[in-house]
Amino acid sequence: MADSALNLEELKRLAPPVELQRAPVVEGNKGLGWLTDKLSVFAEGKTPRWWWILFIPAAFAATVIFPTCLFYQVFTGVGVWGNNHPVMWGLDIVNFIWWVGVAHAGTLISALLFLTKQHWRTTIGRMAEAMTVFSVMMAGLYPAIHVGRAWFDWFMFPVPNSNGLWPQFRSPLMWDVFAVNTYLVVSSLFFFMGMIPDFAVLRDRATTRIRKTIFTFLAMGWTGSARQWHNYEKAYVVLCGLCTLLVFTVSSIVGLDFCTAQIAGWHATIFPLYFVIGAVFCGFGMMLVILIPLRKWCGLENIITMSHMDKVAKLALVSGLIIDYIYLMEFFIAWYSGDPYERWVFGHRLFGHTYMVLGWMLIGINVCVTQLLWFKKVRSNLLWLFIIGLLINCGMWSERFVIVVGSLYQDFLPANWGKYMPTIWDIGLYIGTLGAFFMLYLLFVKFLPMIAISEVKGVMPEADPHHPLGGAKKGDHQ
Amino acid sequence: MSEKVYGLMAEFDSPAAILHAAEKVRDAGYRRWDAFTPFPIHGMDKVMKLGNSLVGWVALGGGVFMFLQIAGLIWFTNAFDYPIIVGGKPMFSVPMTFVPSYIMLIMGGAVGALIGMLGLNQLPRLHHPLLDQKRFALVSRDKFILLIGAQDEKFCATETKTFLESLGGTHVEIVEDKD
Amino acid sequence: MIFPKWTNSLPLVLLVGAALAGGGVAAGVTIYLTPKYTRAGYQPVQPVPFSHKIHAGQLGVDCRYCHNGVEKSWFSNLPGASTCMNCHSTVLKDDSRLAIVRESATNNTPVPWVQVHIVPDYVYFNHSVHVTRGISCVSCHGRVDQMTEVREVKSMSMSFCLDCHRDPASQIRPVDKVTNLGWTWSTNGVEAEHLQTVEGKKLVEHMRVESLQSCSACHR
Amino acid sequence: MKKIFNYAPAPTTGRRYWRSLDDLADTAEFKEWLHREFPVGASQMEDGQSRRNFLKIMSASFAFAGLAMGGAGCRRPEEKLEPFGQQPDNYTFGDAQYFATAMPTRTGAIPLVVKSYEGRPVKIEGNSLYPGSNGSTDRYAQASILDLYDPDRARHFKHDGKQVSREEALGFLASLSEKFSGNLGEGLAFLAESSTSPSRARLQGIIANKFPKSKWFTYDAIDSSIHQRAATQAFGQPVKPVFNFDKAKVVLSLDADFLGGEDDAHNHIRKYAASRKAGDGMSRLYAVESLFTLTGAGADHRLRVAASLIGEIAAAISATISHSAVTVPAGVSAEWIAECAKDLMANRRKAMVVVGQRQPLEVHLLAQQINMSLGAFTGPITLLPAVASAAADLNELLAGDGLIKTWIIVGGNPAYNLPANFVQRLAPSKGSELIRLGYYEDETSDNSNWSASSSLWNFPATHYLESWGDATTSDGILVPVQPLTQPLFGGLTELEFLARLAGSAETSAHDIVRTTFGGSDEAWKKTLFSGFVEGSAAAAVSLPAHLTLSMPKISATAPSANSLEVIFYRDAKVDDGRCSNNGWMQELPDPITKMTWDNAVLISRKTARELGVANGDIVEISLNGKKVSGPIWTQPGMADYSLGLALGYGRERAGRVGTGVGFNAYKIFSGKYIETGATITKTGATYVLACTQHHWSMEGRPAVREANLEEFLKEPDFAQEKFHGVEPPIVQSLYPNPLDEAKKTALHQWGMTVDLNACVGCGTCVVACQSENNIPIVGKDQVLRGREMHWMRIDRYFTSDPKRKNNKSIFDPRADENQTDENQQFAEWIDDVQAVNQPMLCQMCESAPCESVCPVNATVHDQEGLNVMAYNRCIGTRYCSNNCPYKVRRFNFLDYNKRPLTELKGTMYSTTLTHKTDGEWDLKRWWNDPNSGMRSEDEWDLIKLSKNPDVTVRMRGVMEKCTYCTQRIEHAKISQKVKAGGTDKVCLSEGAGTVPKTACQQACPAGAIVFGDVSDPNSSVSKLKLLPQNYSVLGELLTKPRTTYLARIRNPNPAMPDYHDPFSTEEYDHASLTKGNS
Repeated sequence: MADSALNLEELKRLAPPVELQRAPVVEGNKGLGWLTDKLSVFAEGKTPRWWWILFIPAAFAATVIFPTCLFYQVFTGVGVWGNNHPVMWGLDIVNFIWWVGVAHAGTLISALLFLTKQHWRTTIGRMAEAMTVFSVMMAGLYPAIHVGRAWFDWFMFPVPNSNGLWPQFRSPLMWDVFAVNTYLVVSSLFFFMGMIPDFAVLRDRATTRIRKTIFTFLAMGWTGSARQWHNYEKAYVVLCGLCTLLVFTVSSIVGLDFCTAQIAGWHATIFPLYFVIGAVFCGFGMMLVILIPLRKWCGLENIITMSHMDKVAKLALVSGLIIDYIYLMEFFIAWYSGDPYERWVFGHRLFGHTYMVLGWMLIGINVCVTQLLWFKKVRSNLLWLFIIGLLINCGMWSERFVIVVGSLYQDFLPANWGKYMPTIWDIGLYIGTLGAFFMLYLLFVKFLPMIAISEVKGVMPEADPHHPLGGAKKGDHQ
Repeated sequence: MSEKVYGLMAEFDSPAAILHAAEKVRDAGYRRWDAFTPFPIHGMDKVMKLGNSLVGWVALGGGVFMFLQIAGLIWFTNAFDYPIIVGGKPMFSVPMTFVPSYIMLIMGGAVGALIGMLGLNQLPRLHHPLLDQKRFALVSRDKFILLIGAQDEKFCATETKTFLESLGGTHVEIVEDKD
Repeated sequence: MIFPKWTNSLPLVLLVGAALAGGGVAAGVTIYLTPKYTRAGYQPVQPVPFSHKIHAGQLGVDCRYCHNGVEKSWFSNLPGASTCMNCHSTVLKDDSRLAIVRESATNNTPVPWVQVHIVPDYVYFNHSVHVTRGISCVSCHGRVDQMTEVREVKSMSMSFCLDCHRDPASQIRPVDKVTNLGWTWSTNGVEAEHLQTVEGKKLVEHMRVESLQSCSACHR
Repeated sequence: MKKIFNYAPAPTTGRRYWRSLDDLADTAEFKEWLHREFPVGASQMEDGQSRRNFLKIMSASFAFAGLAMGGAGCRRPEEKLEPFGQQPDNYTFGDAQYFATAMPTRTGAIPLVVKSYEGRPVKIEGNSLYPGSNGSTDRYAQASILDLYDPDRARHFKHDGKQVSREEALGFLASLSEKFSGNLGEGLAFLAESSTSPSRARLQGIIANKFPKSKWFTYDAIDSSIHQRAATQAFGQPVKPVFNFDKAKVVLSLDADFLGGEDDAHNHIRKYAASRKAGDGMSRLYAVESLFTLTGAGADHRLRVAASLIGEIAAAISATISHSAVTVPAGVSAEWIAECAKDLMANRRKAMVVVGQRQPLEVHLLAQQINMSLGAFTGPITLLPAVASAAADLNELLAGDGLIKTWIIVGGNPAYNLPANFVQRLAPSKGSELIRLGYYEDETSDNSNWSASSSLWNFPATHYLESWGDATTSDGILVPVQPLTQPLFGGLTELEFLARLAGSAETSAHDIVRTTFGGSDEAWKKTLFSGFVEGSAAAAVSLPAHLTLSMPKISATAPSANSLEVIFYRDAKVDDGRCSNNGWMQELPDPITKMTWDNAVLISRKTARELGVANGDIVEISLNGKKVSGPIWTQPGMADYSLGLALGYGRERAGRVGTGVGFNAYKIFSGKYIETGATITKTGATYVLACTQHHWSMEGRPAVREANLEEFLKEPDFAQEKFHGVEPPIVQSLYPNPLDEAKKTALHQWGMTVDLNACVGCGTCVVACQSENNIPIVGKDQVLRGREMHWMRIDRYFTSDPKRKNNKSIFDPRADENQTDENQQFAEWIDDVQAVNQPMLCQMCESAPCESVCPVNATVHDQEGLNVMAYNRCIGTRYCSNNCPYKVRRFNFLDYNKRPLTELKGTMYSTTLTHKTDGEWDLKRWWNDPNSGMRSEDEWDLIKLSKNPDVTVRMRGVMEKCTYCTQRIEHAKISQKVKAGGTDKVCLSEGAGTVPKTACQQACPAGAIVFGDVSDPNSSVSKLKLLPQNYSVLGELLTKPRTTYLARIRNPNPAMPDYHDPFSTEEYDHASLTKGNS
């Protein structure tokens, strides 16, 4: 935009007073062309060293540790893990819920905030969606392989067979099968559809034949015609709506796994909400962990602004406060119900000597550390935010541990009570999934448009035909 | 040559410019024309009189279909084909049916939306005459292009070109449809 | 241009192709990978060319003459060679085809018959409760009395069992007609079918046939 | 159209079971056995022989039902059906056969009926035809079938470790006999275990005649004959007492664990349970003991006193009864003694005192006197004539001149369990010989345990299920021991061995027994059929009015921290070590400690604190200069300054299962079971013990409900919900239960009651269940991880006075209840505890929480109310177990049926990916044959033989649980339907005796478990469920369990100083008060 300086003058006259202005999504009043170059440069440029430093260990975990732990477990038995009687579910399900949780913030950012027209989401939406897709992959893996006979997983799908047998739909696990698969499919579709116009950008910028071929193929012939945009926008709205439903549904269903069970500590109607909010909270933690370094290393400070970080932090705070309320309610209901089993379980979450460390970690992080986000100083300090993000992930992990293991290890009959300690194979598999997640994420960062180019352009002031920067003249209203 | 002409394209610099140009093209009575933009331009669908997109209906259809499909499947498998006493619970009931049916409604809707979008946009389409145009690549960057199709009744290579130039379009070019 | 024009029809072609291929695979699996196909028709070569057609069909030897444990045990036993020798010590006594049987009877070395009908080990099928309660051999084994060499005619899959357990009236017959493989309620096919339903229902009621579909009936 | 499938011929490398057994035992002995196994014309052999042979009829897959759960269907190997050449008469393949036999014990025998398939014994049950018996057994009998299939049992005749042929070995016996008949047995001695076999006594007589200079010693590490010796000494004639607890109103047990560790316990339990019917006339049990035993757990009053002081207690009781001066040991309540004695006296002729077999003879003699004055010998105690022991006193050996050069060791394992000073006398000088008949190649068959120059012969012994023999039960009835199978490895029976040594012409065990029994063939057949000789019971001995015995002097010193008392006791699992290699026994939780795979130094909390030791600390015990090290285990309710050491562990050569389990207490054992003067020192090392129940307290939860008799008589329905607070709200279910619909047409509805008042917690049911249902053992490491597989467990809770607990609030981190299970041992409440037992098995809930969470319909209900489990459908999500409030489901975390036995103790989990068996890669072996285990052939084949073909063997990754023995139910139903033929008489009825018994019910000596048709109002289970004390555990969860419990009634004496409500009730009330339950 050659005449942007001119328009800028005009803009300043027309603009509302400073205190009423929204923070710009992209700082520095850059033009569309600059934006395109800036946003594509990472996918097209030379691979920086930090990428390799992160990628090699992640790839090692994903390709060596992960399959080793996986095959050893599948060929030997679930017994290689620490699961036992009565704690039949251990790290396998803890990590499953944790990964599902991580996924949720991504969908929330990209879908719910779209519906509520939060323009700032455009710059981080794609990164959040990628986080969703990859973490749902990791999450979906756990239920499939945690079973005793993974090769019979197909029993859980309504496949006609010569036994005349069908799955049993009263089981929340069946609902899980549907929910997790749906989540994976829908979030992948959403992720992919959002990238179609950006594939077109990369196609048009491609300089080598191979890139050209690949991106032509991926862009599927996208031209950016008004008719395409018309249908595309509609589909996008529909998908956003559905994804928003998923945010509330998938974790609810995971919560149903627990609240339909009899076990004290699980059997609570608050669980669906609890899991949704917990998931979102955990996901915002993960967002902070991912955004802060990427923003710095990829030089995206103008695009992912401090205002973005501030908003993510605020959302984390809000969801954290809801979580705190739920903790309070849980303990209150346990006391108020008068049910001795409930009281036992909740008393032992904090005071039972076996797992009280995790119980206090949960309180310390999810309740106390979260309160730091009230302070603007904290929210504007990236190091603090990064650490809080990491801590939130640990806190939510311990919450899942406390819920799953903490309710199982001391249930109704004291004779059954036991203890659970994960083995190296449990932990190895977790490290493997973390590795796989980060490996996929780094590949995404390297090869795909990690910021939704056309979406960001769409929320630039220049994109509004009625805005001076968009070419509108004074008093030019349609 | 005329058989091979796909249309005429003109380049504009700002959303407002192409929006105004589009209005004029529409007013001039052209019917087979389109605007190519890096992002959706607010008001363009009104200008083009596109009405409501059918994608929503396709998505709804997909969702409802999946919902009924799964509810029916659950009834068939658990209550009709092999009813087994499980946990003292009924063979078929709303609580056990709703959740999977509902989640599959979302799946159906999402798949419907994507398929609807692709179908209505006639994608994937790997070969397109515009993609051969050097300057068309700028659409995905920061240019706005308006194209009047050769098959339009009012299309005339020279007149239309002038018309487009009169609208402020630069780089008015003929798009050829090559194999 | 990287993709020529014809590639525009590629998605459709691929879509249709995938649909056809998917349907083909599904159909193939349904037809060729189910026990109806993989099991039914199995006809191994036996060490002794024993013909059920001659013995059970033409000579009319009752099934239970040889398979004498069928009414007492879950297992329908194969007769010892000594049972064969009851007749074959006089009939065809020097026939070379019977050499193995004779050797078995004298040396007590077993005849290595190849098993034709087999259910998995976790299925506890019980012959006695079926044959003493009006389910004929023919229901599972087919017209063995017309087979020169025994082959498996039914799939013996779980849904095969369930078909009958859901509707025992379609198979049940008077208890004394169990080993009469060719028996029907009437010589007229249509009428026989009708009578099977009507009379079968009566028999099921009269005998309090449970015909369980619960897991514990077969899996322990 | 004819389709011929060209399946590959039977693979030459693949295994067919019988082939492999041949290969395995490609030895002369085995071949000989094969020859004897299948002689021409087997069916003409004498009655009872041919049918009991293994039948070479079918290949593996049919014999081992269900081993191939995973791979079945993918590949179809060609199966061969190999029928008989000669069709045997009266035999139907696939039909179980039952034979009566008996398992000899030290002082009697347990009459048994053994179920056998195709000549393969698979399950042991008690003989209910036997007079007075309820068809029960003890846990040792239930487990003994596994010994038969023990891959480590002695298989070969050996001389100095080298294999010799059977002929050579038998020839040696003959030469020995010849040699000693020359010198009248000079230098020849026998060392045998005690036996009640008349045939052996007869042979012993023949030997004594033939070799008059030979010596015959009897040795048992656990000596149960003291009751007979005491009675014989007291009455001056050979008599043995029979304790009829059913006829006693008041029983005082002085260190007598008659419900647990004493011989014949299963008979005691049966009789005791009969006297404990809730209501008037219920008997009362006082127990004075140092260890916490099952008897103490069942007692109404329990006094914990060091074992060495129990003589003084006996003296005090005796003095009270005879109104002489009473001295009570320090720290013992005089009132307790006085009231107890008063109660005994008030019930003359209905009261008795029982003294434990570990107590010295003086205490026994004293008890004879007390019993005499209580009139017990004309009441609950019967005296039967006994055979005076013909054995020499073992102490002669110590004083002997060491001239004995040839030792014949019949059974036993002296190198392991004979005190060291005796062993030295056995290990003879140069040129001596040891000839040993043993079931295992154990410590005794190890040359290194004997002097280097001696020559050691090993003869493999037979299992009693392979032997002809006989025995006399504790009631004095003669029972035959008949074999179920030919000896698997061609061993010798005891009788055969002795007969050959005696040079007797009659060497067949069958003939020897036949001669002993005499009588007509008709009578013999009847005896074999019924399993006992009718009318052979001896008449009770008539008594002198007074004992001529002078009051023995009792003197004892109280143990202290510097001079601890050591109690050597018979282990509830491995006995004296004879069951060491029996995996079921090793894994059976000890009834009181719930410990598996180990023994420990049992110690009281106070003593542990004073000595500064805690659970798992390895301590060195020094006693009379001898030392042994073992881990500490704090036992609630244990007497102070006592150390309890279980014998039978620390085996060095037991086999793959038993070697190296626990520590060997025999190292400091000198023949006396109670010794004072021990000290312990901490070694600093620690050790992990594997218990199946980590938490001791019931935490005030109403799982076990108890009341004193008075309260029960006042409020018979005390166990109902209204007295236990958590009354389920009356809710109308939103939907009808489809089971209610099914009930209208179903033939039966199965249910069960467990009478907690009868159950003593002996654990017989657990082993019976394991045997019936092919439950694998998992090993110590897996037990530590809480993965034991028992479908039925016995929950044992210690309850205590809540006032002694520091349990103010759950939010108080110092409260006892917030502590970890490791810290229970330091809590003071464990000093004086009551124990309650609760058998816990699948409750068969009508609204089963497990079912609705299974995604694949693997666990569902059948129309008869059974919660069934289809293993092959199970994918192993384990959700069902999580949702089971009773946690009765068991998951196959690893392939327990296929793991090598060597992995039982370690933390190594071999995987088929890397493991090799017999030099071949396991993945390849599995590919060739999905039934292959990761075990070497010799153990694999025998382990497969031990499985019950009626029950599927589960692979890894599937859930399993109690099925109410659905295989027995189905078998009964099918039999009834077959009988019904074309009629509608298909229902089972208790009246007609067609309702099956579950394995646990069948084995329970107390008759605590009753199973039956709850839809039949006349069935005993229906009647029991109408009793007021019937309740459901966790009934408030509305699971509607089909298994219900009859509350336990205690009968304490209100006059006693320690009279109080049952602690569990007090704990419950306390918990309700402090936590505001409404």
